[in-house]
Amino acid sequence: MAEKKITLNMITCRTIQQGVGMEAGKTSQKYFDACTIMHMHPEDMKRLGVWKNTNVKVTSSVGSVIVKAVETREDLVPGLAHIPMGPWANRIVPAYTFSTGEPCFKGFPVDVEIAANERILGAVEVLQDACGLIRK
Amino acid sequence: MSEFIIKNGHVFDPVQGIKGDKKDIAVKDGKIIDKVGSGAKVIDAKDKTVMAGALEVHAHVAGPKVNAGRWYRPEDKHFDSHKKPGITRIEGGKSIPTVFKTGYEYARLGFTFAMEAAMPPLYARHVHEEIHDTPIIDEAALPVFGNNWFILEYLKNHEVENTAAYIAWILRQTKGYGVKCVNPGGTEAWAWGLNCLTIHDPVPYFEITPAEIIKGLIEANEYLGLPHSMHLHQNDLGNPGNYKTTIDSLRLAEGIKATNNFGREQVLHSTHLQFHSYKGTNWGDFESGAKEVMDYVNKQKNLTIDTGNVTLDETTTMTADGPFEHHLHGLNHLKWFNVDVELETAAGIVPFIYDPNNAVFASQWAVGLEIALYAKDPMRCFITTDHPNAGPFTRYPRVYSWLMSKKCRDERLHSFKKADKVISATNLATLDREITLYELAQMTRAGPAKCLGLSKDYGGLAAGMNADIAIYNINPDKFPSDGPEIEKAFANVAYLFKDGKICVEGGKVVDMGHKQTFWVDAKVNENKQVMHDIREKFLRYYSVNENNYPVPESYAPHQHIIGVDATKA
Amino acid sequence: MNTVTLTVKKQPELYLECENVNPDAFAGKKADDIAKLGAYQGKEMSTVGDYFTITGEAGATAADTKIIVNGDCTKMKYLGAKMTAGEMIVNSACDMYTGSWMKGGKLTINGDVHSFCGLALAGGEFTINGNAGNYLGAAYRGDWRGMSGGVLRVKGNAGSDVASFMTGGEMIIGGDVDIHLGTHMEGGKIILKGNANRRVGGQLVKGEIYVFGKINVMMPGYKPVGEVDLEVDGTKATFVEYIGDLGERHPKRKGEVVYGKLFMKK
Amino acid sequence: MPKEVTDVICPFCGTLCDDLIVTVSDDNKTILGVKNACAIGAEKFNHQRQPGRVKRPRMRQADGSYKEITYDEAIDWTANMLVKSRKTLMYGWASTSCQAMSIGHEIAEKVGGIVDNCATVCHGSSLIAIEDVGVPSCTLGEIKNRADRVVFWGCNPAHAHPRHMSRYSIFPRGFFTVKGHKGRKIYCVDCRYTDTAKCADEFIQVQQGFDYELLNAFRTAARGEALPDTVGGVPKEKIYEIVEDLKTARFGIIFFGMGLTHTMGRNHNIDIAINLTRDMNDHTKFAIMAMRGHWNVTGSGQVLGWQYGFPYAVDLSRRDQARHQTGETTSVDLLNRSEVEACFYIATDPGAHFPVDAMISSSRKPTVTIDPHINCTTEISDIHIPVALVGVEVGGCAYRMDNVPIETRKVVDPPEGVLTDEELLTRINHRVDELMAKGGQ
Repeated sequence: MAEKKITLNMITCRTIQQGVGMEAGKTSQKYFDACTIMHMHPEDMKRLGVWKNTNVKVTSSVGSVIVKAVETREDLVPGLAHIPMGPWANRIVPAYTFSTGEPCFKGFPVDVEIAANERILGAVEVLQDACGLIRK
Repeated sequence: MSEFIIKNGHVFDPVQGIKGDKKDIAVKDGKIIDKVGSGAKVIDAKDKTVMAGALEVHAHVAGPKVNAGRWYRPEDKHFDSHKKPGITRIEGGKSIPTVFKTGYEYARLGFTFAMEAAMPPLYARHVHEEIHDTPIIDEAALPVFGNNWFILEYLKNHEVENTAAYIAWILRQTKGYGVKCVNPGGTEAWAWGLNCLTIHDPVPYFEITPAEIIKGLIEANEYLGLPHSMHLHQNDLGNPGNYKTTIDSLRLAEGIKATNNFGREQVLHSTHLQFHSYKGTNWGDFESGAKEVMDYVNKQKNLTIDTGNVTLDETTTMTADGPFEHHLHGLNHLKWFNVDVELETAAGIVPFIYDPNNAVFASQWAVGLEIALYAKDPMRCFITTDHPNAGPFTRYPRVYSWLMSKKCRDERLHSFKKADKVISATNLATLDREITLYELAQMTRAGPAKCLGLSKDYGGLAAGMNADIAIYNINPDKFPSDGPEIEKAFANVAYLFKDGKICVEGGKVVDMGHKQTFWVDAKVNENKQVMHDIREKFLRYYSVNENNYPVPESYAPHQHIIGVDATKA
Repeated sequence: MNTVTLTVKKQPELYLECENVNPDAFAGKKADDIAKLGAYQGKEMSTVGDYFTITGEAGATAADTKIIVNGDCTKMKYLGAKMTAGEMIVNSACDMYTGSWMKGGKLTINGDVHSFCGLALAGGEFTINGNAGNYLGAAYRGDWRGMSGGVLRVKGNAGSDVASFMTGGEMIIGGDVDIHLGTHMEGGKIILKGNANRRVGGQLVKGEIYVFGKINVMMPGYKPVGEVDLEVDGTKATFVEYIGDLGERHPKRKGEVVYGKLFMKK
Repeated sequence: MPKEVTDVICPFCGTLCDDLIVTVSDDNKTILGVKNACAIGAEKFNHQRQPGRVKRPRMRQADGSYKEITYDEAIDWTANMLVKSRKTLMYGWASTSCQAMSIGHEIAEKVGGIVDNCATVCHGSSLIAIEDVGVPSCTLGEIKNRADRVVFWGCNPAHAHPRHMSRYSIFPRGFFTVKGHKGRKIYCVDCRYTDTAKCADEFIQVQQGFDYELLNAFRTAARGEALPDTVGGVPKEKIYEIVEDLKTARFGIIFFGMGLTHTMGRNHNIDIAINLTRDMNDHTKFAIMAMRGHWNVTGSGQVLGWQYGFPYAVDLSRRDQARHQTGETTSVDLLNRSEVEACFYIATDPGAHFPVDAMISSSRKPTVTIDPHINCTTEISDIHIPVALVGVEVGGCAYRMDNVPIETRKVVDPPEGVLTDEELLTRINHRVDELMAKGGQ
């Protein structure tokens, strides 16, 4: 029986696809495709009852973001999740730095739930939305 | 350009043999001339001392290790970063000043030239970026050769001509000034965690000894006829008993004559000799070896030296002698920085506190002063602090006060916590000599200029020479006997002329001058072997391409290129 | 002892650098002169008088001067920093560098303090009747000389990196700490009444840490060597004694290795 | 006739490959092809020629849209913002030349800026650690020529520095390493089985966030002391075995990355890794190196170093002194605490790489962003000023991850009328002078 919501330990890292996408342009499809995904362990996907390439809502102590759940290529242990660095990942990265200048990019708890029908925002959109710059 | 006449000053100029006589100095278009017109601006130097601008022969002021020493020591400037009123930038750093502070402080002390003592060729672009940003003073840099693979391979077979051709190529690529050699062989051994502590220890794999490297580099230097001689930081620095290795190394220069068109007479400059003049077998029975070493130096006319005076401060040691810094870190456990540079050299950094309460450090202080006081020919012995190793260069005025006043140095000596131990381990208490202003001009102006092959234009006040002039608030007829007063007088010049322009007035920087980068362009016969070896090494072993190795022209917008023709028929 | 009372009359828009609010800067000054001392917000230079109402006057020396600060000081940095003598009481929370580089005297904060407070404390008594942030009593960046003397007491919790590079003195924390307590310590004594998250005494060369509560994850470089009955800050109890950090260098004394010590209350 | 430019430096990552060959059109306007580059580097050169590039400054309007303005207008607006603000965050610099940085610092010193670079969210932790305990390191060529033990700890060059392994660390044959890969033993320590781990001889999976404990265990094992049964999920037998093998190295190297700098403990993870390296030097020769990200983030640290003595987070806001305190004068902390009044971003994209709360704070302040392309930050700024791509359309000095400086090459002309960073900053500097002479602050 799948759980409605699972808690995972989140790390955000560079990937080569993210790097290529970044150089192709922050508004490019390549960048969008590379960064709007969350790598999960198959066991965690099973636990949540989510199929590959399904949108999920990821919530941390600072906010939520919609990304697409994918099965990891670079193996994770169960309980660990990974979103490539970018404005989507940073939508949920806690800004607390322990007075070192470095926010909590790696190793913070997130809740994950299925959000199959929710739209993934664009790179600029996700930031403008958070900053209240989108006129609704 | 404006004209100046410096009137009524007491002039000290070893070039013309003037020993404090009142003499007017005329300046026009950046040069010293015999006479100026009536419209010349008059600088009143009454009751003041007039000397040429001083030349720093050995200091670590620009480049990768200097900068690492800066940024990895935020605590060195946390309370020591200030902007003075006027046109200057923020000045930071006690033991390793920023580039801005370096330029201003040298100028305020009366210096117009500084030699960066160790430039790793691979990092030459970095060295020149810093030189570019250092205001006022002219600078040059010595690339290091003593552990370079090309040199080790050529000198193993005693190929002096190839060595010379390679040196000429490096000088052009790096805009370098001459041949520096640091812990020959020992730094290459350090790449495997080893060292060469005598001049006969073989270098791992390369089957050559430090002695062969030293001698070969002296010969190659004279083959090229460079303005400066081979500049040596010897093996076994800083260890008790090293004075024997020091004299052994100096002996390698015996019988070699200087060959050059620059008026240079020495074939070997041995740097920071203080660190190399220790007797004893450990820090417990450590004694000064300054007398033995200086007795030898005084006899050998083809040698010059600089002192490396310990200033008894908290400072930052840094040297291309990688294994030494590792050793030092093992002693004081302070943060250790090391970088090994492919095919060329290495460098290490460790903060260091020369605590006057410690008998060893107080004795090192004494050894440095002894070196200068034993020197019979002040034209061959130059005052340095091996900045920042034995102390920051900003302490020169204090070093001068110890050398120029017996009272002053004795006060310091007798107030050490372990004065008895220091007095018995060294000879300083027995020395009465006081360095005169004329001798100081020899040790800081005329001497270094001659040693660097710059005596035609620098280090003196004769007509035709460059108008680099320092005027101090010192009346030689009433020379202060009090240490702090001597210090104060040397710390801030009344005026500093650089290239005939007033850059410092009343201790205040008023003009950034026309800063130049000096380098030596030596022409040699086409050497296919060396060019082939260079191409091969870049293809196979370097991590940068040969075409990205040279220092671009834009890094040294104001170049003073000294040409040398070493082509042979 | 003369008393100067400062009352906040205006809040800074950014953060105010109050490096001139301490007994040493006030010594020998009347209210008018104190009002003229500099206070900074970025490049804007204003004065202490622009932000505080000042009553009373200072003693001739720092030792004869007592300062009481009332009002909200949450956005004020450097209060009591570098003081060498005298007394200062702040009845508010304070920002960074409160009591840093303090050499003597008595500083009491009746509220919370932010990070970098009590840096390199060398002497005196520094009491925080609230919680403290990160890097409490630690060394300034790059320095190997952290807190070297004096007594630093926190009533509540403290953050991470507390007492890094401590070489002497005593620190007492009433509540809990986050990660990295006493890292690189080379002397001195830390008493922690509450719990520590993780990484207590990492890379510790010398010194003593007493923990009354729990440590979430013990450093692998610590080894239990027995139990001792001790009286620590007025509490008698049995403690398990550990030596460490066994991964770090340690000095020798008369041929014996001197380890750092960690005492965990049973 | 198209022509080939050789020995081109790749302005992407800290590996700073200098062997690219770029084919350009005969009018010097278009890049036709790139050889030797990795996928990311190639994309950077290729992106230059894409249509739709912004060629003039843009200003945000009340309705959220952007309107084209002249360079003069943008420069004037920027200079006014800088002169007026009491404390300005001047962040970025990692993708521009050292020459441009120098001008930027001059401006910062005049207007009271805080100069911070991308290390602040990248290897800032490493810089703190080096400030605390130093670092024994070497140039990349040393690794190629000598290293026989290579440890990748919390870094993934297969993704972040794609040519690192082939140029320097795993595969190349060097002077004393004639067998190349076969002569080296490669370890990878990570919480994920990364693509780099797949190239390693041995993978050690550490529990996320337990690097400090594991490194402590390595040091403890190296001194022959006892260990708990497992540390960070690694059995003690394995720890002893690896430590003994590392001691037998002729020349060992540890490379580390964001896996250490971003994880719990941050600088301490690097600090203790450096101390392990130092310990190893009691047995053999060992070095350690940060896998620096941006191609010239190292350069920014160097220039700040020689001008002010601090590698990043340099607070010049008082104008009469330089200060540095990570945790206070670092960008994210300044934004979190709203300690600045204006933001000036150059050659970086904090909008994509800072946590959102910091950017929300930023978006409420006057902001200027200088970047060749539209990015996340430009779209929340008041002004976006486009510039030439450094390393592609203009040269300039850059520092590799091992601090080796390399002058980058210009391969094509920038779009007509587009200024370089140096030109733009020089003009802002002049405008600041004019405003201050007129009695600005």
